[in-house]
Amino acid sequence: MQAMVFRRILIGFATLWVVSIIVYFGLSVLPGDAAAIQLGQAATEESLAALRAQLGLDRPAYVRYFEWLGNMSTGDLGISNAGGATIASLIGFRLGNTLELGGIVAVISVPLSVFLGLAAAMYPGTWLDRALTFGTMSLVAVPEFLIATFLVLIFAVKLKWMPSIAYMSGGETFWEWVHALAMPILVLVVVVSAQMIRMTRAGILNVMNSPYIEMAILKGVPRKRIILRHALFNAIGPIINVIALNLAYLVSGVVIVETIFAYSGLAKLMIDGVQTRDFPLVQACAMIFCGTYVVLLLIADIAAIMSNPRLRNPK
Amino acid sequence: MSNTTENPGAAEKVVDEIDKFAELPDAPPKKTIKLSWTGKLAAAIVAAWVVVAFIGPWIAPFHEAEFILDDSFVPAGGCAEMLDELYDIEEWTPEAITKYCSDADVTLFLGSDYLGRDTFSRILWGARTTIGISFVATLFAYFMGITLGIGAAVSGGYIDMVLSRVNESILSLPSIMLGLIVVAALGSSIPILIATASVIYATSVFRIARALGQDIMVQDFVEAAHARGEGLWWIITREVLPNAAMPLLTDFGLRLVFVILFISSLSFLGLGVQPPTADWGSMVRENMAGLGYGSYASIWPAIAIGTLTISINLIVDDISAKSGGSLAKKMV
Amino acid sequence: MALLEVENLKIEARKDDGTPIPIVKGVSFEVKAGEVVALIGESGSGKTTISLASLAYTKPGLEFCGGEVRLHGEDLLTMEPLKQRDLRGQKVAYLAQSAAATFNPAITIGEQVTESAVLHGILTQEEATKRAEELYVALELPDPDRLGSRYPHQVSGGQLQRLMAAMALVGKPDLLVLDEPTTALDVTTQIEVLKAFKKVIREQGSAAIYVTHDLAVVAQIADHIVVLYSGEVQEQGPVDQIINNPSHDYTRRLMAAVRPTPTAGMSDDDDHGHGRAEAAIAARGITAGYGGIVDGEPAITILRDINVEVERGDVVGVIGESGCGKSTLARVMAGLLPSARGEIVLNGKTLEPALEDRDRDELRQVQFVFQMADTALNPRQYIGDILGRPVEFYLGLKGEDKRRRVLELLDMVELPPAFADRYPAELSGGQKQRINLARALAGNPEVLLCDEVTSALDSIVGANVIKLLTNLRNKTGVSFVFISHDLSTVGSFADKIVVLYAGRVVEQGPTDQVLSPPYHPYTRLLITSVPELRVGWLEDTMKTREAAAGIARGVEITAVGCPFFNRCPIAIPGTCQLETPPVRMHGDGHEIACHHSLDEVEHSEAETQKVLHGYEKAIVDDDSAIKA
Amino acid sequence: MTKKIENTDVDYGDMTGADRDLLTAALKRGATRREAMQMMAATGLSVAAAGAIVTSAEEAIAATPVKGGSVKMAPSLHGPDDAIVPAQFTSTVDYTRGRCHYNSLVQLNDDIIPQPELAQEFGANANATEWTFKLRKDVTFHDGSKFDADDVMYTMAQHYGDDSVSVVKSLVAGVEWKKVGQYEVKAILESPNSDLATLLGEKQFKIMKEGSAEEFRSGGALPTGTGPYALEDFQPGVRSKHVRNKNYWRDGPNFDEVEIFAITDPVARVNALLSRDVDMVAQVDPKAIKQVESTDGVQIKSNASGSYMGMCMMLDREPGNNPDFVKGMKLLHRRDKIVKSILKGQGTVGNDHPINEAYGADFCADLAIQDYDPDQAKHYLQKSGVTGAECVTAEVTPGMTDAVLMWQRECSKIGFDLQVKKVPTDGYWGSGWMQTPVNVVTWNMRPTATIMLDIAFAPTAPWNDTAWKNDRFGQLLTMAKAETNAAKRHEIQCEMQTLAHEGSGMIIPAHMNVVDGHASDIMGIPNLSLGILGGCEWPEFAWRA
Repeated sequence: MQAMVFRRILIGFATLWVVSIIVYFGLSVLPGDAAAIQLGQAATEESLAALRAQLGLDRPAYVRYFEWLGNMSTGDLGISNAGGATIASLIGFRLGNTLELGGIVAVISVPLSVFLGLAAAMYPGTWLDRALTFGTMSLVAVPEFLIATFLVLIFAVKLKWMPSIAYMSGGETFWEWVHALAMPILVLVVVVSAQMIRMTRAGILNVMNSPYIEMAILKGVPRKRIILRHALFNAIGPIINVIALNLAYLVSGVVIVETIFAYSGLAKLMIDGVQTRDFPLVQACAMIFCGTYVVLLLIADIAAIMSNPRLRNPK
Repeated sequence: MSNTTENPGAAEKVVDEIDKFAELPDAPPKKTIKLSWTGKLAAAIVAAWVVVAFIGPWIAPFHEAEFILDDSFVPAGGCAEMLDELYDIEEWTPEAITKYCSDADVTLFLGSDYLGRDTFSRILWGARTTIGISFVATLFAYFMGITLGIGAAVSGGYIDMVLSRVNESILSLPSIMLGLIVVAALGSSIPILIATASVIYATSVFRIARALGQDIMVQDFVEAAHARGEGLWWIITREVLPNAAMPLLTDFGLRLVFVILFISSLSFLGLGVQPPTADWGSMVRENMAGLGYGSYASIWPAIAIGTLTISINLIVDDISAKSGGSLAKKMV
Repeated sequence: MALLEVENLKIEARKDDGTPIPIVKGVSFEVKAGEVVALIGESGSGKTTISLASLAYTKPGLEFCGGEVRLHGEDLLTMEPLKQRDLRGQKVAYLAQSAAATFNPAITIGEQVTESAVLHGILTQEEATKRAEELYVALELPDPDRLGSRYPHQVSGGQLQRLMAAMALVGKPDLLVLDEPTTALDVTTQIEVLKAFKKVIREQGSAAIYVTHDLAVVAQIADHIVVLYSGEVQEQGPVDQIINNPSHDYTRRLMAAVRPTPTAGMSDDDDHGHGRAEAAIAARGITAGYGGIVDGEPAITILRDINVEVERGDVVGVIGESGCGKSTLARVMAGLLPSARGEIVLNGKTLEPALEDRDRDELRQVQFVFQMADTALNPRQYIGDILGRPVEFYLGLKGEDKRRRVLELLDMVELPPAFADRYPAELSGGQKQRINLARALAGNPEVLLCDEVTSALDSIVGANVIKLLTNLRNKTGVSFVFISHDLSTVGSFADKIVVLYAGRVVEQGPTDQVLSPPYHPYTRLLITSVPELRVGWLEDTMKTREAAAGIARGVEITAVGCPFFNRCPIAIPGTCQLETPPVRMHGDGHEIACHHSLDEVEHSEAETQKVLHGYEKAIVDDDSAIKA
Repeated sequence: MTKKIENTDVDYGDMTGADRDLLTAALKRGATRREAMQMMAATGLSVAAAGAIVTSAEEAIAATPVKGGSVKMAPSLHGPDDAIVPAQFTSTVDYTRGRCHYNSLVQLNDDIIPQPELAQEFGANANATEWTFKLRKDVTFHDGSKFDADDVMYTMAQHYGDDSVSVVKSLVAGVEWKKVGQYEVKAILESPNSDLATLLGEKQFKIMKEGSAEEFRSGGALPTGTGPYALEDFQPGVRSKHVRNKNYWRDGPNFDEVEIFAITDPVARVNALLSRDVDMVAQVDPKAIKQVESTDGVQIKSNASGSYMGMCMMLDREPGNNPDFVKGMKLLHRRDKIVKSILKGQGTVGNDHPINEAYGADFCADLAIQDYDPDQAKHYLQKSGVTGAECVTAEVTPGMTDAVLMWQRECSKIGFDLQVKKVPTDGYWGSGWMQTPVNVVTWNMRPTATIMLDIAFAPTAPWNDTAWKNDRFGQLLTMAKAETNAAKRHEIQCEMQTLAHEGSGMIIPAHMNVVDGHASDIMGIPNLSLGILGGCEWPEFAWRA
């Protein structure tokens, strides 16, 4: 088992490394560099050259890549090409924001989705199941930004219950904080839960074909126990996997929600970084996203191993 | 042949005698795919949209880029007498519509968009763009994903490892981010959108195809072909692919939905299909400002997206999600 | 009043268009308290469906549409769902065919065994655990104290099958439903499982419904037999009457398909005129296994130093329990698994170990027939294409020639030409197996490697396939390597038998010689394990065999010594487990690998018999004690 | 559109927001009552009604600012490249923040006339080659240190030298700064420039404390200014928070606290205003104007400005080197429709040169607006022999793409094949603008017409974006810079504008108003057109009623 986990960790590092290459050289083919973007319409050749020299962009891409790799391995994320702040200071705050939002959404949506997913699987074909299936399917099939905009129009603009943007001045109490984040939380919970409910239900129903489920029925085991004890323990691997993917999404994929609610998160930062050709920043964000993905899936893998007696107790 | 033992001989005799006890089939004949009424309705909706995608531009009253009215967000039923002869209507109230449009030449069935173009025409035109791009992108994604995925499954070893790592890396990056980088680098034309979406979604297809490939590769009939001395090409195309087709096909539907949503999201960020080409995602986006005062200009394309994607999902669910449900219904 | 009365039971499936397909067509029978009723029939006869009706259950897609199933006089089919649930596991308990699949892999054995009784409130958890442990002891399961905390994958298949019985019995049900509980097991394992079942059923005093297609098994365990065909009762009556005096044609046909006891002289031993001088295919000094090969030793060795020759036109039967390396031997011959050491010789020419390196004609001459026709035929190809491809591939025939050859092949395996346009799913199991054979024959091979081709088939169907093979051998002169765990099948068909144990040949020689003394102790175990169609055989065999070999133990592959050491009744401690046994020749081509001289072996057999007689007495006493 | 403005005492009657603001602007600029009445009459109001309106408008302007309260303002763009060193200011969020934190030597009033700020007095010599700035002596920085000429010298030095990263470097390239006394500096010019003071009103010339840029760049404290608010918190791309500077050197700002954070998404920005989560937003999407106007408690602020959108045909290459092609293309724009449909009325018709009414006296009103004449266009295009072209466009300003698309439609009507290739805005300035034969551009309004023409139309200008090299234009420009006589200047300007209108490859179909939104209880936002919300001048002057 340790060997399996160790192997997974190695694979994770390999993935991170490949990502760093893809992102670095992917960015270097973009038209315009940080200096050109920063100066924009106001660029002249001298000012471009001056800014490039100041940012160190006059050296070849591969040199900068290895320099970056070296710094990265010592934990130094470097300095932003745009604005000159350290990447760590830019990221730190937003990473906190992202984790706060993602965390609270996860705390709400994971138990909710697992509960509803199990409920739907427990009573297949009933109105509850049909309503959940159709409802979640519709939510999954509609663009996220539309859901967000609708909810803003209803709850923020018309009813004025919640703020339309997730803006915090700092120093809020917990409830002020929750209130400020209410809209993005709501939207993300809706979007993420829809996906997880579906997958939980599907994961359970997938093992429901097994002979041991039929055996449980023939032993007179009540449905609640069939689902919670017999099916869930066998479906837990795929379900945890889906949860991990959704959590990774909460860290890296919420750019649209961040845009709509003007929330300063990491995804938006990376988009800004691409737009300003701020390579060190984009690179650092990409590493964080990839790292999150790798770590979450690793945890999911380990959880799957732990939940599977075959892997946990070899013969 | 002479039979010295008694029993086999007896068996032969009995078998010959008793023809009426034919070998019984193993199980009731396999069920063919059968859609529930929701599935049938969904299939009809998808079929209708596909037809619209083909003939939309011919049945649309206007060109997608035609500026019909000066007024934006005119409600459904608004009208224009002739293209350049415009009403100067302060507000498109229901009364105004009745007054001006009762015998107008040209009626905007679903109202006008933010630039005064005909929403209905744009939805009809947009069907081609949206469905076309997504379909072609998904097709390419499948082509790439299956080729590489099955290739990795079949070759194994070093090739499999490298392909899987690169794939995992792309998969670990948020898709919008990748889309953004590519579109920023190469601009946002339809071929580039298709290429971007197909590369991004090829990663998921790769995973599925690889897993399916690995499952099928250990099946006896593949081993039989292998033992016969068949080459890799035959094994992939004749033995593995036909058996992966059904699960891949249902996944195709879901993937198509994701591609539609992905391209809509890119449009939301201003990177999707570029104007004046009508695309449902962009239409939702560009008319969103009208939502605030009751214009449906962004609702119609949203409904178009929703009906299409939900219908595809319904069909896929109908085909695949039956598994397990039947036994689950036996629970007490 | 009988315990269970089934009266005019009708069960239907529905087609897509809603038209019903009758599955069970008005079946009536009854089970009295303490009685074991066997439902016997081939697959498709509705026997499982009927047995499940006694739990008020149908498989999804089927529905009750008439008749009554009364337990203690109360109709189960019209009962409320909640009462039906209480009934299951409490009054009626079910034992499924494959314990490996029916045990939940994520839950400990103890919890699964006691679950039903605790849930129904019959016993508290402590009581249930205690009772389960008693049952483990009664079922002769090893390590009863700790068995409950283990997971299903940690115990063997035979043990799981017995654990399933514990699971069913823990709630003291009135009726047990046993659905083919021994079909998936090796003969050696089958015996102990049967014995355990019989013992606990008798001990617990439950009535039982025993579902099977194997009359020989039924004869050992049932009091009453119901013969089913196509959802209808053909004949029913007490076991003696049905076995000794079958009145119905179908019953007779079932009886005919029962595997005969392997004895010398059962095979057709005439010379087929193909000449015996030259080996068609031979394995010389083969060592093979999985994982990386270092110095001719694979990481996991399956076969060790195997020498087998298949003479032209001969049938060589390879037997042994699961895990002995029978299939591996065939795979090495086919080149699917390159050997680590040794060589495969075809018509005097040494073949490359891996099939990738063999040329097409060499591949053509050695054909592999897979065990499961279900999975060996590509479900997405027409039969015509499945057969056509090797025709084209090996013989280069195209168009009309190819078509003609395909039809010829179908005819050869006694199937109508129309089958060329069907998909495998539209064929029955036996028909699929015929196609599987036809495909192997398509290229006019020299050698057919048949891997357990009848094991997954019902007895009648299996018998038909054997008959077909016999015909083919005579018609085509192909040599067969016939792999089976079933000695009676091999004995009836093979010219020569190779007995494999734990990757080594322990005995080989002409069929008659192998099936007559002196036996290798392992061969003897196999021979005695084949059930006979006679009431009382099980008891007789158990008495003789219990001491003869530790049958409960699994096959263990060892690098040194005799692998059978730990099961051998005449093992010589200090020698057998350390030294590789010498190969002793006995007559023309009959080899036995044993440390004992052949005389000693024969002598020891007599000795064992003596010992056994004493044991038999003890068993009888034991039995009478139970009865009392 | 009838709408009563509840929160003010002004009854504007049936006026559009633009008219309303024009009136207010006119009055603030010091227009006489008669002039204001004439303006009103021009919009079709009766004299009596106009009189009432002008009266109430005057009253509103006279209302006394109220101190206190906090305000949240949301511009449209921010990012990790948000700057705090003025020389690197590039966006409205920087400008607004800069206006809170710093002061300039001079400030521009609503009529773009430089007024004293940190320079108490300033003036040029007769031929405008030497400018003198006498500084205030009573000014302290936020950290308590005294402001003097050294700080000015230090700030100005930021714009010179090879390693300078100033974005306005070129504007002051020929100027040498000299410290004359502790509170006096001189600017000595290589060539005359009568607009230097106006130029110094640009947002990048804000004064910071000596040495603070280096300190900040080396990881130290944020630069210190003298502005009306002290910086409490600054996170690039997130927000900045400013609190009232209690020791401000003049009457001082009205708000206790100002928070500035951008909302990039236009729909979200408007929603935030509608739900009153922010008090002011910059750049309201034309599509959303109607929505804001129909919502109680918020309003649009629209200032006519000289900003423009343009389509550039590069004259130094195919097909722009063909005069008939250029001529034909200029005839294919329905300028009034672009203003009405695309800009939703928030703009003015353009005349293919960059100057409009917003530049005041320098605008040449006599020059006739370029015709829309497809027949003529077809004639010229056929004559040119060019049958197709590709326009590379980016949404550099809202409506740019739509205007290009309308152009495309007009082209296709007369059988000319204009391909449109849209690229993202971020890479556009380096790869599209001035690189491709036909592209688009937008320019913000500059303080004076001369500066505007100098930047983008001078034959030597690096940003001459149609490669139009006209020597006569260059001579006129030099003359205009030195000319101090208003009438003569106008004459020169008129000739320059005519030349650009006729000769350059630039199509300017429309000038955009600066359209912002704010809560109706925010009063006193200036009307300077050089940027959002009164040229970003609001922090010191606006108040909450």
